[in-house]
Amino acid sequence: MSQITYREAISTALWEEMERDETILLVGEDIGLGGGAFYITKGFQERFGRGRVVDAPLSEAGFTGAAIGAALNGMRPVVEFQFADFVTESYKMIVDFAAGNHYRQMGPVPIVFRLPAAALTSAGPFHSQNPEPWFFGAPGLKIAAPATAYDAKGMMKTAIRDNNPVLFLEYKKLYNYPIDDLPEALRPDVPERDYTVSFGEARVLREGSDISLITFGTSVIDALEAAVILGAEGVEVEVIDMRTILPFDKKAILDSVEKTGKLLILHEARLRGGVAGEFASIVAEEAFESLDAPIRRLGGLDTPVPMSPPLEKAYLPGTEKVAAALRELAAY
Amino acid sequence: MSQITYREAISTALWEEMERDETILLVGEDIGLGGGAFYITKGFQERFGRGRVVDAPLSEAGFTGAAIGAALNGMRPVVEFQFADFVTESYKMIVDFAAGNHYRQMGPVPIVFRLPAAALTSAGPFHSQNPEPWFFGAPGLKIAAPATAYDAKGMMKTAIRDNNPVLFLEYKKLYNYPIDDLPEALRPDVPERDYTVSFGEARVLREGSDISLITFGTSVIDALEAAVILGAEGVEVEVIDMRTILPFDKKAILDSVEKTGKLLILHEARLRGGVAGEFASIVAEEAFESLDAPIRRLGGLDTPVPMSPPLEKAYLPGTEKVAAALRELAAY
Amino acid sequence: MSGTKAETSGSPVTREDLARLDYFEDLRDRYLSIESLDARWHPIDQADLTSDRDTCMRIHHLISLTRSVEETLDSAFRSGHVPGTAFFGRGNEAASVASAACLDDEEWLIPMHRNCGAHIAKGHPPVSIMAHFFGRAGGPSSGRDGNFHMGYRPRKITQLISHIGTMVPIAAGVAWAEKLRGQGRAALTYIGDGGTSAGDVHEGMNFATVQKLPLVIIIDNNQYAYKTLLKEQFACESLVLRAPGYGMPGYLVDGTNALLMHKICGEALERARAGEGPTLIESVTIRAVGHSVYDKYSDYVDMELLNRWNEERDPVKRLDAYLLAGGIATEDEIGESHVRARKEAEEAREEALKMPFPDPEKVEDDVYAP
Amino acid sequence: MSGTKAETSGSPVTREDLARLDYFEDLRDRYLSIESLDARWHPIDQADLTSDRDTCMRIHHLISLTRSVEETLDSAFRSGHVPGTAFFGRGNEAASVASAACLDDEEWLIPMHRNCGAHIAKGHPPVSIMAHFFGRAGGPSSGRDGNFHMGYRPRKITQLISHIGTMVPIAAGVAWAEKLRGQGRAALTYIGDGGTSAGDVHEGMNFATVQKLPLVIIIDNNQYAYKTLLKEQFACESLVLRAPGYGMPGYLVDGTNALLMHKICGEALERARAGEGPTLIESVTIRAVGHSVYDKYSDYVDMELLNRWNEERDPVKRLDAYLLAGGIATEDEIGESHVRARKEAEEAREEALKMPFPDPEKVEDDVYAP
Ligand SMILES: Cc1ncc(C[n+]2csc(CCOP(=O)(O)OP(=O)(O)O)c2C)c(N)n1
Ligand SMILES: Cc1ncc(C[n+]2csc(CCOP(=O)(O)OP(=O)(O)O)c2C)c(N)n1
Ligand SMILES: [Mg+2]
Ligand SMILES: [Mg+2]
Repeated sequence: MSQITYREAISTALWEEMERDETILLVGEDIGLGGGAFYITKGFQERFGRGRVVDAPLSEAGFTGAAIGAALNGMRPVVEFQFADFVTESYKMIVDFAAGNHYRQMGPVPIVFRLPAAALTSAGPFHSQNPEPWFFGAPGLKIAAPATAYDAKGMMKTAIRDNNPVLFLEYKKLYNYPIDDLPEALRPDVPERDYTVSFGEARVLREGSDISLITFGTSVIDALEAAVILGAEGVEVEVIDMRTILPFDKKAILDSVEKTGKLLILHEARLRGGVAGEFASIVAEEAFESLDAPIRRLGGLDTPVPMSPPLEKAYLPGTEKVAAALRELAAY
Repeated sequence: MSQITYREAISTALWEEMERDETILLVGEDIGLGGGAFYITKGFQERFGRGRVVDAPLSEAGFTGAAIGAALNGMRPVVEFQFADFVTESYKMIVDFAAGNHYRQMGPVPIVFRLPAAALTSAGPFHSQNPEPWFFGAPGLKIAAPATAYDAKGMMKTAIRDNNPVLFLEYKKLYNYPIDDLPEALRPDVPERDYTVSFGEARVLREGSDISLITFGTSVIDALEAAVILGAEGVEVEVIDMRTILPFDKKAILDSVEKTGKLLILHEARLRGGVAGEFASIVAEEAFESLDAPIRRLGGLDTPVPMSPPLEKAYLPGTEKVAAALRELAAY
Repeated sequence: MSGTKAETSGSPVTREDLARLDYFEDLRDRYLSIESLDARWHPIDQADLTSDRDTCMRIHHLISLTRSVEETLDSAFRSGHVPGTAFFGRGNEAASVASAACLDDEEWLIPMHRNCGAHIAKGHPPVSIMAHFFGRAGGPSSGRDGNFHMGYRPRKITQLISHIGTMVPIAAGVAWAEKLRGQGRAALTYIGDGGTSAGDVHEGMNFATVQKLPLVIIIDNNQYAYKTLLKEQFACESLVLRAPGYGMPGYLVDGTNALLMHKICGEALERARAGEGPTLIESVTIRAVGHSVYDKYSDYVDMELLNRWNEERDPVKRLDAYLLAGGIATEDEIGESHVRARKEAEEAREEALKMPFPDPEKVEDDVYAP
Repeated sequence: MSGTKAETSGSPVTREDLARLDYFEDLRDRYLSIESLDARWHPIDQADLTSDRDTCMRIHHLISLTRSVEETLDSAFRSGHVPGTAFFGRGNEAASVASAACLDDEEWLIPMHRNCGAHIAKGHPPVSIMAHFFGRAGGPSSGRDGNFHMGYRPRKITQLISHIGTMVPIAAGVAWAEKLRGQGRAALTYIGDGGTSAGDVHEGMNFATVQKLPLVIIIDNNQYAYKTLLKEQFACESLVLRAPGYGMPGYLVDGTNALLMHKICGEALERARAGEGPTLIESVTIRAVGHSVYDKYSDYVDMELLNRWNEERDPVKRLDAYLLAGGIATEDEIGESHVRARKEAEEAREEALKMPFPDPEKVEDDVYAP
């Protein structure tokens, strides 16, 4: 058992899996000699060779396609996008080719797309995006969104061993987040042994009976902070980390809403077209009678992610906005 | 005044606009000599020349980018995708470049992306998709989705004159739909004169007091048919055609729900990640107290669009499924 | 062979080889009298094309079968048995068959939307092809896809997606896996003249050459991309001129000449298997039919030129004539090969038409792999 | 001039020109002693580089200003004034400045992320550049974007998006509009050695050549794409070998030689304005700093080679020496040009730092154009 960073957790999972199974390949920009933009694969090429750890030319569609081709031919590639934003270059490869291949009876496509996602600090419109809305409607994909080092390691292993294409969201902000600064609920010990975390199982980070706060990714930090604030005000907020976005744990949402009767859904991505819309709709359809208040959603503003610090702060759904929304719900 | 097809309406609007404004350019595959896959631009190259009507190489990102560059430099290009499905090739060009340019203070990008969309008949997974979910979350875009020849002509003119990038969904199924087979509400006369249809204004196709049925695109036909069936059963369904998806007419939705208390949202696109989620969430948030029943949504199945006729039929949300959902709502 | 191994080997063109470059100057006007060029862009000596009877007859039968299968599909379409649309490769049967026939059973084929011949040469049974076009449960995608969106896993044939260009990177990836496995196997793919404009093709060719993958890429230059003419598609004199930009050898081949393609593609695959990396082959043919069964192609096709091609360069007729002239087969043997092909295609059609349509109850199955 | 107009003209390479192709064989090992080649890949005669004093001094000042602006930005970053990250073009100032300086005021520049020199040569005021990097309301995007995601409409400079490759098609479109307008104006863009692998670059170059657009494309080959080496990026001997694949002339230019770039790019723009279509210029330099201010580049950069480049090929030093040796300017005049540049950069920094940050109340404005 140990406390390691989110970045180390991902790196460790990749390393252990590559040791275990030689069909696992890595491809991406600058991942070989340089170890990748975030140093996740530092030292991998020396260990596993230039055949299995490929420094790709600057061509996301090309190397995504190559990874898919390798997957068709018996390999289990892990594709690193330097930033999640660039996954749009490979859209058709992922959605039309990889995701649909099994449905078309052409065999499984075991492949992991690593997507360093979401805002860091003033990274601007092209290095801050949350990619899940782009892929959420695509049948055949899975989307993992770990928020802790424990989940990151266990879910990476699950992703690699899964026989379907998995988008693996990695939160840049969490890579090197000082462990001691994390809320307690976000630093479960990370076993040194091999373990996996199942997809589709949400985790209750904090129990509460007044309001359900459904979230994932970077927003779990804001959610927990806001829940503490509301707790001090006498409102018990239940905070749930979805952990996987596809498949998602519908039951966890419905169960919690049944208990609390009030729902706030929170994510960093913009609301319009975001996955909160789906979660909210399901509740409006399947837990309608349990609802004691209008469903609330909170996300990024309806603008590109702006760069300058005051704008970026205004854009993001931070703790204060979460607390304000919770207060409104509590008062309803 | 005359009755023309949806295809003729689009063709006429393009022609008239090109006559009016010589900065309007067309670019796309096979649109010159060949007049395009659906013959929308037949004869245009002869009239307007090879400079303004460009038969592009098979390279969607390239010619979309070129169109954006031309728009930055004073032109108003209209880009034809041969099928809406291929717009994924140009994703970053549209979402990251064109949509954000004005926000970044780099000037307007007046450009229209023509997207022949949705199922025709056994066109299979790659020629049947509804692209609006891919773009719905992108700030800076507009999305038009005309369902009648009247709207198609008037909205194309609006799109061309708009200073923002507009995704213009054209429903292949409607291009040559026999006018006499269309429900009355879908064949308003098309004026020969110049006129425009404003974005963001829904249209009530049929009034009703029992259930609100919100829809757009090809689904308006199913909606109207189902409303007739339900009418015969004594249930008055209000059918609303959204007409534009971005901006969308929130007031029309809320007003109708306030009146009926029950809501079905219908579109051909798959539900998960579809725009119905957004509409439903808004109602659950802003018209919660008006709701007398759970919100219902209906859309395509959560699979790729299958080719073989029995599968495709099962996939699509046809009249029977709509009627069934309405009946359930009525009985609630 | 056009000469020594070195002459056609994988090293990129240099010096005097390239002095022949002006050959290409108005190549497009001269396709009808095309001269095939080797990796150093010397005319290929055709004296040594194979006259091995078994090889010749096998290729002959596969080409004839391809033509029959497509003709049968076309008539089935006209009878309403093909939902959606259909594309045909008439005109490129020789290039498709003779290239894919060079693959071993264990090697992968990554075909495009006109490579019916490649499917057939690689062993995709005509009945499976028909069932696919007919949308039947017994087709390789159980009716979930149609037309040439078709693969066949038992014979290591991938299915393409519609987005043209995507398959070159996919092919590179298939070859990457082969290289890692180290069993000396290569892969073969195709791309149209229109497809060469797609960015993915560039990315895929670049990936394949940088990684020195065992891959052969054939450009099916059939002079049309749907309704778009070559001059609207690229501005270079010939698409083989792209090869040096990736550091790979490029060949220009008369794609109506089956045995020539068999030789050139076979050599390229041998180099690939030996670890010498990819080869680009431009195969010049003509699309002898419309883009799809719905296409009114006389709108934009030079029909006179097309007729001349069909007269002078029909790949089936050319192979018939070659076998006869070379004394490799008699008129009877050739005729018999054709008859057998037509019968095989007809039987496949009948069998496929007996297959049931897929069960709509199962429409939601298999979205995820277990 | 290296010879007659014909010799450097727009027609694609042919015959004996290409016989020189083996020159490229191990070019990458020989970049330090690079020989610049014209469109027919003959060494460019450099005897006729301009010695017009005004031109020389203008370019000198712009190059020096570029260096000063970047150095000032770098120190501002270290002092915490630059939110996010910053990229610098140190090493390519000559190529950036001398190419963009060939544009007329009314012509468009489509720069990439290391073309600070091009911005400056095209008239983007240093204070605006600083304000942009500092995230201030007075910057050209009002703080909505930062780093080299920067354009400047008053001087017809586009802003790039991060997705590398996209700007070549955009540039083609800008040139398309110019062609339609028919006023004899051209456009200029850049792409990195890494960027050449992107499919968009292929699609953009193809579109530009098919449509014969007035566009000059400079490949900024600075030998690194972030941490990726050239041999992992492409397998051809030189990126100019891509030019014939599009039917456009390709030049190889020592990008540390300002006046040579000025001549070659100027001629290419003249051809473009005259309707002769695009030109591809590979400019070889070195990235003299890390990929970004955060990059630990000694991890993967050959520091010894880098030091030699900085000694022998620093573009600022080279121009100083050239002006001095040619008697075009005195040591004092050169020194004064540098001093003025540093002062201008310093003043810009001070002015920009006084500007306010954007108002968060306005964060939602301007998503749509009126
Ligand atoms: C990305 C993309 N854009 C457009 C199309 C529509 N389309 C299908 S086939 C075709 C022409 C292809 O031409 P070519 O590559 O020369 O192949 P050919 O059909 O001539 O064999 C086009 C434009 C497509 N399938 N994919
Ligand atoms: C599509 C895309 N993929 C990845 C990146 C991340 N990235 C930014 S710069 C860069 C290297 C670019 O190298 P090159 O084109 O040679 O330009 P240089 O930085 O050397 O000037 C990379 C990989 C990007 N911006 N866009
Ligand atoms: Mg073709
Ligand atoms: Mg570089």
